[in-house]
Amino acid sequence: MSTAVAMKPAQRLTGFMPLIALAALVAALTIADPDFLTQRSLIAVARTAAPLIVLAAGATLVVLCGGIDLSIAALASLSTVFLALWLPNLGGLATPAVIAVAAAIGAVQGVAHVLLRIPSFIVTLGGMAILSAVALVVSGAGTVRVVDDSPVHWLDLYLGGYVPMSAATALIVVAVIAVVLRVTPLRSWISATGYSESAARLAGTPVDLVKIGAFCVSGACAGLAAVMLVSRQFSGGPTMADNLLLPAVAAIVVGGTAITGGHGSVWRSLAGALVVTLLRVGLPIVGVPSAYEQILYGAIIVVAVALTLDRSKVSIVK
Amino acid sequence: MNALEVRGLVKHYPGVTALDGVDLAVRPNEVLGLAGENGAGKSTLLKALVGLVTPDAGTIHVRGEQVKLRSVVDAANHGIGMVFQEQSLVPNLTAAENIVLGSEGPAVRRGIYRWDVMRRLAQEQLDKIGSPIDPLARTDSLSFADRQMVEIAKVLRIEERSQHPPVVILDEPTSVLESKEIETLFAQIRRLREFATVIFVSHRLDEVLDVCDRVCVLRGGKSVGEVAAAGAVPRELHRMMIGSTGSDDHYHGSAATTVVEEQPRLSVRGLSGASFHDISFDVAPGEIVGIVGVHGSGREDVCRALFGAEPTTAGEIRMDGTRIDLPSTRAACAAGIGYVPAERKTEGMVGALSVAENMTLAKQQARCAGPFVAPKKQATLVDSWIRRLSIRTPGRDTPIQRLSGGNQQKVILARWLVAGDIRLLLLDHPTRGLDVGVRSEVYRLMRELAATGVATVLLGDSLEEAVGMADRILVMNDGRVATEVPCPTGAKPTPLDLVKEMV
Amino acid sequence: GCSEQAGGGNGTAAAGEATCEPSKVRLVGQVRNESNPYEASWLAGGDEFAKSVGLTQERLTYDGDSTKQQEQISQILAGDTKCLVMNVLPNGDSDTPPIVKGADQAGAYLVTQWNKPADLKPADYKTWLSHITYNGVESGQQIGDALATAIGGTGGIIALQGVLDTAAAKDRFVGLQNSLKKNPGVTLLDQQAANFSRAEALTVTKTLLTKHGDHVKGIWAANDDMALGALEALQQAGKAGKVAVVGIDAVPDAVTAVKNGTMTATVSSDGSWQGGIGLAIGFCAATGKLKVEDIAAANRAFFAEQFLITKDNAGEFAAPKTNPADFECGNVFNRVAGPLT
Amino acid sequence: MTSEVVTAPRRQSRRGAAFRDAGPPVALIVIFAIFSALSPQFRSTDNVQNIVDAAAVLAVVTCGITFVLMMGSIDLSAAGVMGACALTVSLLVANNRNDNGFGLLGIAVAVLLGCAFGALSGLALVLLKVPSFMATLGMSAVGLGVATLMFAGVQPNITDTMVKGLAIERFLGFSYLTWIAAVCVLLGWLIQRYTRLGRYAYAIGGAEEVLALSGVKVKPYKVAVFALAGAFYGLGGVMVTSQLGAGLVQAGDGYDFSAITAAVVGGTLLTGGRGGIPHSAVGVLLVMVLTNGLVQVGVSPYWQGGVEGLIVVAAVAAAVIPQRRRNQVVK
Ligand SMILES: Nc1ncnc2c1ncn2[C@@H]1O[C@H](COP(=O)(O)OP(=O)(O)OP(=O)(O)O)[C@@H](O)[C@H]1O
Ligand SMILES: Nc1ncnc2c1ncn2[C@@H]1O[C@H](COP(=O)(O)OP(=O)(O)OP(=O)(O)O)[C@@H](O)[C@H]1O
Ligand SMILES: O[C@@H]1[C@H](O)[C@H](O)CO[C@H]1O
Ligand SMILES: [Mg+2]
Ligand SMILES: [Mg+2]
Repeated sequence: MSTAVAMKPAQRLTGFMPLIALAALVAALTIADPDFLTQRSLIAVARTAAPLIVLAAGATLVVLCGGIDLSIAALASLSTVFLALWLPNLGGLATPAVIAVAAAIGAVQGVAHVLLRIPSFIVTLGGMAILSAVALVVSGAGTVRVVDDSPVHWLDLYLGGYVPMSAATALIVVAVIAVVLRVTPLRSWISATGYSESAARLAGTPVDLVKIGAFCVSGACAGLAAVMLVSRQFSGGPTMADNLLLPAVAAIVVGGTAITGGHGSVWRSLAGALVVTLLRVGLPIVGVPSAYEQILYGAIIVVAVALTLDRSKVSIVK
Repeated sequence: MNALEVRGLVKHYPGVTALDGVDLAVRPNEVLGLAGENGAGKSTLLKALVGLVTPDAGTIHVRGEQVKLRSVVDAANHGIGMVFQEQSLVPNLTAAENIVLGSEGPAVRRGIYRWDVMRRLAQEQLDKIGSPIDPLARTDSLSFADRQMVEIAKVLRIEERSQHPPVVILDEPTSVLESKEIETLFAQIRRLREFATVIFVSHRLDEVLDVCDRVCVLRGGKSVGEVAAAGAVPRELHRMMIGSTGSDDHYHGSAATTVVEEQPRLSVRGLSGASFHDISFDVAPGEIVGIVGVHGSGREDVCRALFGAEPTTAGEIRMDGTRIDLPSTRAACAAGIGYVPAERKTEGMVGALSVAENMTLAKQQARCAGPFVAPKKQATLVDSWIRRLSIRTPGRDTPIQRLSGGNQQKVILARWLVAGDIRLLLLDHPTRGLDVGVRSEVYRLMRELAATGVATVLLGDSLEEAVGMADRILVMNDGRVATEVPCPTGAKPTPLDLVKEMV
Repeated sequence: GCSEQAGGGNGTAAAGEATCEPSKVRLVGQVRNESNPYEASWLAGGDEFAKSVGLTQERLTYDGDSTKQQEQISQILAGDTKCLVMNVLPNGDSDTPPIVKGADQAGAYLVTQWNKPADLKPADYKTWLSHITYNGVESGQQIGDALATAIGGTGGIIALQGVLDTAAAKDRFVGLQNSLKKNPGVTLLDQQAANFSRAEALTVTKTLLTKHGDHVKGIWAANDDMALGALEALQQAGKAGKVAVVGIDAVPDAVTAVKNGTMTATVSSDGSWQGGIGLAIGFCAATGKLKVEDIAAANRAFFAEQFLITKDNAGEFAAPKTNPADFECGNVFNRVAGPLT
Repeated sequence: MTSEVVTAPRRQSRRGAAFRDAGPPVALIVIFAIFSALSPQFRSTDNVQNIVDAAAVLAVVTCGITFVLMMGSIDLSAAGVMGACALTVSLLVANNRNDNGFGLLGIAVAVLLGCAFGALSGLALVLLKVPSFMATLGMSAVGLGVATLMFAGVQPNITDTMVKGLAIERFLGFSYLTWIAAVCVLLGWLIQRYTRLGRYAYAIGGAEEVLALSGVKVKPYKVAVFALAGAFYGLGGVMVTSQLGAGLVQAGDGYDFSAITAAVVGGTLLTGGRGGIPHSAVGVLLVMVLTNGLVQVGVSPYWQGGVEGLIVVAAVAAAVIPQRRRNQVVK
């Protein structure tokens, strides 16, 4: 929890590495194109990053427990369909309903993982396929338009004219998760599970519940990300969020959370999500040609992880 | 000429001086014992001898020649090899591969395995120690003792490498062995002595005196003396180790609780699982019941079943007369049961978490106000237990992996005590790897807990320990309780009595 | 308080009104990727137009990733939008509304192609100049009919569908169904999605060929990439030339195949024209040579001319190149085949 | 104290050892039997041949990924590496874009390029200590970028008859590509069983730290394993190019996750140290039987992916039943 007491300066620095990487990236993009560092541009980045931040924050919990959730993007896509279908009838209630359903779906995967003893990688890979199929069928394999988006419109507004509501919401989600972890025993339980599941279990930690809970929150976050996407897109679609999976995982790892579990935080994922978003939108905007953009993206992500990962916490890197 | 000699070896770690000018001479074909408290510097010294630790000052001489050892390979080329404290075999390889690992020689030609050659090479090593195991057996299919034989065979492979009689280092090889296996190991060591030099570390001083020719004692990173094993007694060694005389009453028998006949705290009837059958016994409040048996007798699994960590197929468990169900460790925890596993590093502690977090992991309520962690309450609680158990740690926020084994064990014991609601404690090898001093402290703690009415099930680290601590002993054999032996202070059975029932 | 729009920007001040210096116009072309021939030719067409007016096109690609497309658009719109012209291929129908809304608020000139929801109309917006697409129902039917003729009016066929949730895939399949009604002798043995992908079409076709054996007389593919994959499958099954294949898009390899007779028909979708024309319309509007209110209602959302390509006329389509005359402000609506229905 | 000590290593189920490798083959037989019962076309010789032919590329890619998984690492670079190698080979053998005609040499270069990509992933892992998950994901993006550069807007179609022939010509009823895959599986198995590289890969998955204590330098072996995997992906890219008759940037789309699925379904553990090429071969067949069978029995295209996902999860669940333990760690 607060290992800060004995922290050496070098260790403290690794905690800030994700932020340093972020700043370096903004600087590099600004040098490449001075127009990039405008207020409007940064506001746009914040708004753009919101769904990714929420997705990554939720999945971070699963990663901290030592697992991985590959279903988040498919679940978010399915949730956009549900939301679009339900908005006409449920109105404002559609949002909590979708988040609740997504949370339940996440929890079901968690239960399958825990009870069937199948690696989370496989459960959620299967889950991804199943959820995609359901989304395709439920939506009739097409976009579901939202004619009256007023119940989710608030997410598309700007607080004080500057702060995108979606970004503010994402920030609140991250803060809430972080604070809850900080002030309750959950943090200990989650890291114990991630670092050493058997030791955690033999200390009476409710390992199974903790894992199911993590999947549940991850699902809920996918649901919320879906709400953000619908508010931005005025529709739901069966593949709408599918492409956010790898960026979300990249965000978590770039933030410095150990993919093997235990070490990391949602704050790190927030920084990671911003780095990934900047790379996704920044590189093409400053004029990097498509092919080189991919090459740079790959290379920068690898270097960013090399910078942010706190190696003193993980002895063997797989 | 000495087989190995160390002069003025110094090793500093941030904040600790692990070695403070150690001198040591090892004569050819002797078995040299190394004794000292936890943290005295034994492992560090030995690691320096196999090139895993680079000393800050001092010199190492092999057969009279000063050498610099940069790596395990380097040391092996000089004929020095080590059996590590935690077993270091690759479980999914064959025994033969493990034996030749890193020095395959003719067994691998241009990257291609020649299994027949490998088998032969491995067999040669196994023959040296007369081990009958199949070199091509997968290592994880071997028994613990057999695996240790493989480790020794592996170390002996350096003989071919260096063309000199090997120096074999054994760091606490017995801490995880059963008495029967220890006998076999000692027979091997005596056999090794014919052609090799052995350095042997153990916290069981009687053992050290039994197998060694000479014992050197380390304290605070310095050599503080040596004794010839013949005729020496453990008390003498102990005194040298800690600088004063230890208590006569190692097991604190005088503090043993007199068990009054009343409703049993724990009552087990007909409990069966995958590796044990029809187990029935009672433990009264304040009673310490020891379970003894060889590896595979099923006692570990019984212990785990009582903690909800192993499924049962039949039988019932009652706590203070109430029948309880243990579908999970959480349920056991809530029922006031605590468990200290034998594998401290992998199952006992969460290395990267702090002392405080490890100590409060099981009983979160002890550091919380409502659902929230109360930092002040936690600090007070943890610090008070650090003081009560004299846990040596820089602070409560230090990651537990930086503590010595004994102190780690105290933290894990404290884990079950912080909430004060513990009714039954299951201790699986609670003193494994602890020095005599710390062990004695653990025994005292067990007595204190018993005095407050905590029932204890003890799987002792040795038969002596079980006999010394227990009020009653169950002997398990092949998954069943073979017999029950009363074990009151003053009328203890001899270990030999028990062994007869065990096999 | 909350607001609809981020502050500190240039807003809609000059939307649709100002006439920009030709040299100040910013041209943006956005497609999925540069790794498929059709979309690569689109960007090349855009480059050619840009060059003809002394500008360069900013090329954006989003890997068929809807979210990435939106992210890029919002970033572009967060920059200088005064004389911004965008020629966009929305990933799917659902991606068009937010792009339109963003461009409208920022006052950027926008031309979209292929995908939009039916009830969203450029005519309701000031700077969304036009939406261009090809009549998928028509092309699906045309190649269906060509296939029916090729197999002599009777026999079984299999259909390879595109990405199931795109308008292009659905419309084209509706066209096939219309064709089947017209040709009662033709039966649809099976239909599978191969996602507009050559590789997926290859495996799916192989499986369907073993499933239906010699009953398969023809293969209807919703685009040429899949048709080319099906051709490979036929070759590997030793059935090359025995089964008729049709597709849509007129990618060079397909046109060649039609010319050689290995493929029966395809339909022209002129990528390089699409890449140039969107920018041209926007450029003309931005520089004031084309007044938005002067654009005929029928031209605000139209089907572009397309041709069925068979062995007879394949030669004319063999080497597609852009014709600068197409992009002159007076000619930009020359290829209108009819209003969107 | 004279009698034999009855010893059983703690918490290690002997029962499990016998069962655990049997799960996937049994699942394969069961699923095959079910589809055969449901569809006569499915069990036709033609279709069985078709399944085996269709499995060729996946088998080669899975061979590569298996070595990486055996070490306990993961590799997501297949898609990018295959794309880059597909473009490379299509531009080196006779094609419509240039006058090259290097034939076999072109194939060799493509395989070497795959090897180089793999080595880069490995180097990022051992030198920069970037987890393989991320290092290979990054490498995949780089591969796709390189492929897109080579694509340059015009589809390279191959005219080299030898390369095209690999997918078309048959020997004993199976396409040459299938025979290539069979050779790869055999080769992979030999590497796993009889070479230091293969055994060390296995050992690294079992207990990496022990290798270091035994004086083995693991880093070069890790890099070599990734390079070996890359070579298999490179060959996979060549095979896809031969099948499609053209070099596609998307040549490797989806192979990364299908290969991992196949390996895991076959019984290779994601945590390393168990499984291997024979397991993976069974896994590949299982996956291919499933995809083919679902089409043959006429499951709606909408549902196919979902049903496949469900069956994969069920198969893995069934396979782990014999080894299930209360306190087992599953990540
Ligand atoms: N890598 C290290 N970093 C920091 N301190 C270390 C390290 N290794 C050992 N020490 C310290 O050096 C001292 C000697 O440790 P060492 O392991 O040699 O003791 P030991 O005699 O083997 O103890 P035990 O009986 O518990 O095995 C201890 O205080 C320990 O904390
Ligand atoms: N990173 C570290 N920083 C400080 N001390 C460390 C660190 N790692 C290990 N140590 C110290 O190293 C010592 C030796 O480690 P080793 O693995 O030999 O355990 P040990 O002391 O022999 O344990 P045991 O008491 O169980 O025998 C430990 O006592 C511990 O205090
Ligand atoms: O590239 C695709 C397909 O080829 C299809 O023609 C639909 O339009 C484009 O989006
Ligand atoms: Mg030690
Ligand atoms: Mg020790």
